[in-house]
Amino acid sequence: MDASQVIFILSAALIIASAVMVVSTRNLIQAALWLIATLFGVAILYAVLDAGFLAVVQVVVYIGAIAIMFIFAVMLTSKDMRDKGPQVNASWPGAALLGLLTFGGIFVILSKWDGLGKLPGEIPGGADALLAKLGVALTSPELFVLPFEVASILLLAALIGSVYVAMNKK
Amino acid sequence: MIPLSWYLYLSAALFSIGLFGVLARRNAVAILLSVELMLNAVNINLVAFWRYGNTASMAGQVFAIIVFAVAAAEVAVGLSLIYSIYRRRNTVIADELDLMKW
Amino acid sequence: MSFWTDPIKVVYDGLMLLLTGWGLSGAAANVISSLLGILLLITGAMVLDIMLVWVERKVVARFQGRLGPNRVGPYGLFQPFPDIIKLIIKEDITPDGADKVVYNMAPIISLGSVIFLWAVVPLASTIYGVDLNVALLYLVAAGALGTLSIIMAGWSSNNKYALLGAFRQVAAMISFEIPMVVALLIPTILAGSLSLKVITEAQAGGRWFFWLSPLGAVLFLISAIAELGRSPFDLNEGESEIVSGYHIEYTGMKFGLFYAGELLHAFTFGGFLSVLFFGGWHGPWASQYPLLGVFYFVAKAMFGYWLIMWVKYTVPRIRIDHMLAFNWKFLTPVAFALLVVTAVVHSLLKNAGFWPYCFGLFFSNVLLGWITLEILRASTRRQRLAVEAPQPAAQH
Amino acid sequence: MQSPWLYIGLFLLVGIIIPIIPIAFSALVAPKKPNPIKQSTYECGIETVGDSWVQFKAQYYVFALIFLIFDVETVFLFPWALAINALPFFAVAEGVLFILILIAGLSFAWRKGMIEWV
Repeated sequence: MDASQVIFILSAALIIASAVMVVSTRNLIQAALWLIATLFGVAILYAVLDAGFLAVVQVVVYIGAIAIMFIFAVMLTSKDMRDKGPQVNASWPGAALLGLLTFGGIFVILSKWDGLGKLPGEIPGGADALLAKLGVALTSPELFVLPFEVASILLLAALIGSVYVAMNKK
Repeated sequence: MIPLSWYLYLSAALFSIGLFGVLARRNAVAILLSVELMLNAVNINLVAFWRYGNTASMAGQVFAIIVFAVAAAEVAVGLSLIYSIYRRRNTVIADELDLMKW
Repeated sequence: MSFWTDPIKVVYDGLMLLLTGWGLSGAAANVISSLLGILLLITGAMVLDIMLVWVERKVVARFQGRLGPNRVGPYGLFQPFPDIIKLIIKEDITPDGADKVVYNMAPIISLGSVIFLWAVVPLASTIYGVDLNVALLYLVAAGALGTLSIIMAGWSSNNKYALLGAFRQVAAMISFEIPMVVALLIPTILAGSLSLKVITEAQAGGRWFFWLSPLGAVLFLISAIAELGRSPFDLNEGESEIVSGYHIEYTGMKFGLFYAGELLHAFTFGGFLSVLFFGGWHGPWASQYPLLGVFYFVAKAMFGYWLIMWVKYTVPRIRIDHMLAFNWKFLTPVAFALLVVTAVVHSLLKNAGFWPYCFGLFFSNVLLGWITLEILRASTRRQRLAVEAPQPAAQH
Repeated sequence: MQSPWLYIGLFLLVGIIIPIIPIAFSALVAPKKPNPIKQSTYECGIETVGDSWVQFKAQYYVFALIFLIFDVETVFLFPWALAINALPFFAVAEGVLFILILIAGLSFAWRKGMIEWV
């Protein structure tokens, strides 16, 4: 067991434990804070996977923007933060069963696959050169310039739509 | 050295927890929180397959960034819809939003 | 390779030799010597932070025609230590109904988010924590943690004023984060890197990015002041309106951590201003003698910090609607326009030689600034005419 | 250090532990004499009315919404700005187009009066 495995196990424990808290905590602000713990654990995994750019973007976008949005939305939509009613609906045992079945199904399918023990290869040119390659890939016409511009349109549509829906006084 | 399977099992577990949250929580904001868990599980898979596959191509990372954009758009529109519903119906409990159920 | 040209390397090699001599494995020795270096760096930052209390009090006193601390030690230099002792032995009060865990975590994350920044600050050519290739985004990420700590403090205090202060502050911080990130993109374009080390090295020989993009430096300074929550953007404090903002319920050392975090944050942003736009550690003989580079860096960071203090103690607080309008209707469009101009001019002139490149960028900045001022003047004139115009409905 | 991220991880760990030390030390030496008045919520000496976790203005939410979209878009711009020296002018123009689409969103929100503080 080497250092990267220890880091993986610690962050996986953080991710799973806080994800369970996200779906089970009664107080929604606390659930959002637990979500931040999960997201931070995922950011650590990205760093372990040599995707440093994604690790910081995970913190900037998810923790800095999306989690803040969730906290704002919770404060905006509940008159009483300490909700007394049950937090899960009547069919929660079915949902739990479905979740377990999904996990079991993926587990069974994966265990039949022979690529599981694969180990990471060397990155050509080193991990530091990846960032410039990402920039070139995002804007070169043979690669991903269309997703790049479409993402811009998508976000524009999301901005217009969400602001309109949120501000509509009627 | 971490084998690929660890990431895949972790992501499957995270996805299942998120699925449970989406199906079981009553509060609409909590459902969106669980959707975020599922999107993160997908992203772990994308980045892991990129790292363990062909690192010369940046496709995995670009896909992950697109997923970030989609998640942001989803949160923006979803939370705005929830807020809009809250202003009209004064509730965010998904079970009580049964206007379409006659 | 002597101590004066590369002190970190010499000390690191010596430590590695010593630790492996004790029978430790290479990796363990590496981790231990890195830990020692980190401890040294953070301790240095904290000692600096303690002295900043004195600097801040002395400077504000001079701005207001007072003497400031002058009793404890020469020039009142030891004044921060009684302050700290007082904060430590003060009773710690947790209000009823507070969410205890979140309430206690908030000040720790608040100061931590500032300390994290020091991992990537290049103090000199060979003296820095780590050369991260995404250092600028790391800076934004640490700022995101700071925003989070404010919202945690405001929410967990179970106090209306605290919540209101937190929301005001968070609204300001997230709004001004956009022009700040865009201002960070300008050194990125000019240096072709996100690493602070490379950005500093690209400014060798007096080719400071301030000369290439003066408007970018001004935008960064303004949005940094707002990000710090300092006057004129200190709406979170608003003593006369919401008492003290998000840290109203905090006492003793927990309040002290927020205060220390604010001071160190201001100084660190002065440091980033110097690294991004004023050449960082560059100065005469700095590349031969890195310790001299540290001196230049601290001097330039102090200058940036002094600019922030100057603004703070001169300009009164502005209203929240004015502040947000200032950001979204002025700063953000100007920042994006500057980004477009910089990107286009840079890619057109990058092969045109040194002087055309520099003059092109400088004058495009000046031109953009002038156009902005003209648009502002025209719109203000229109508003003034609308107010001054005789109103027929008011007659009789 | 082989990986800068290992260093960053250690730094984050130490950076979180250092602020805990003064709080822990203060908890050891500071007096503890709680009473109900002292622990009541501070609102300038006036009795607290109602719940502290009140509903707040929707305008804060709208600004957070606009910020969220812009934050994600600026993240897209970082790889582009970094690689700008390696890009042909056509690719630079694509980044400019991206920014113009962003500005279109801002001007829409402005035109509709959504960034006014009401």
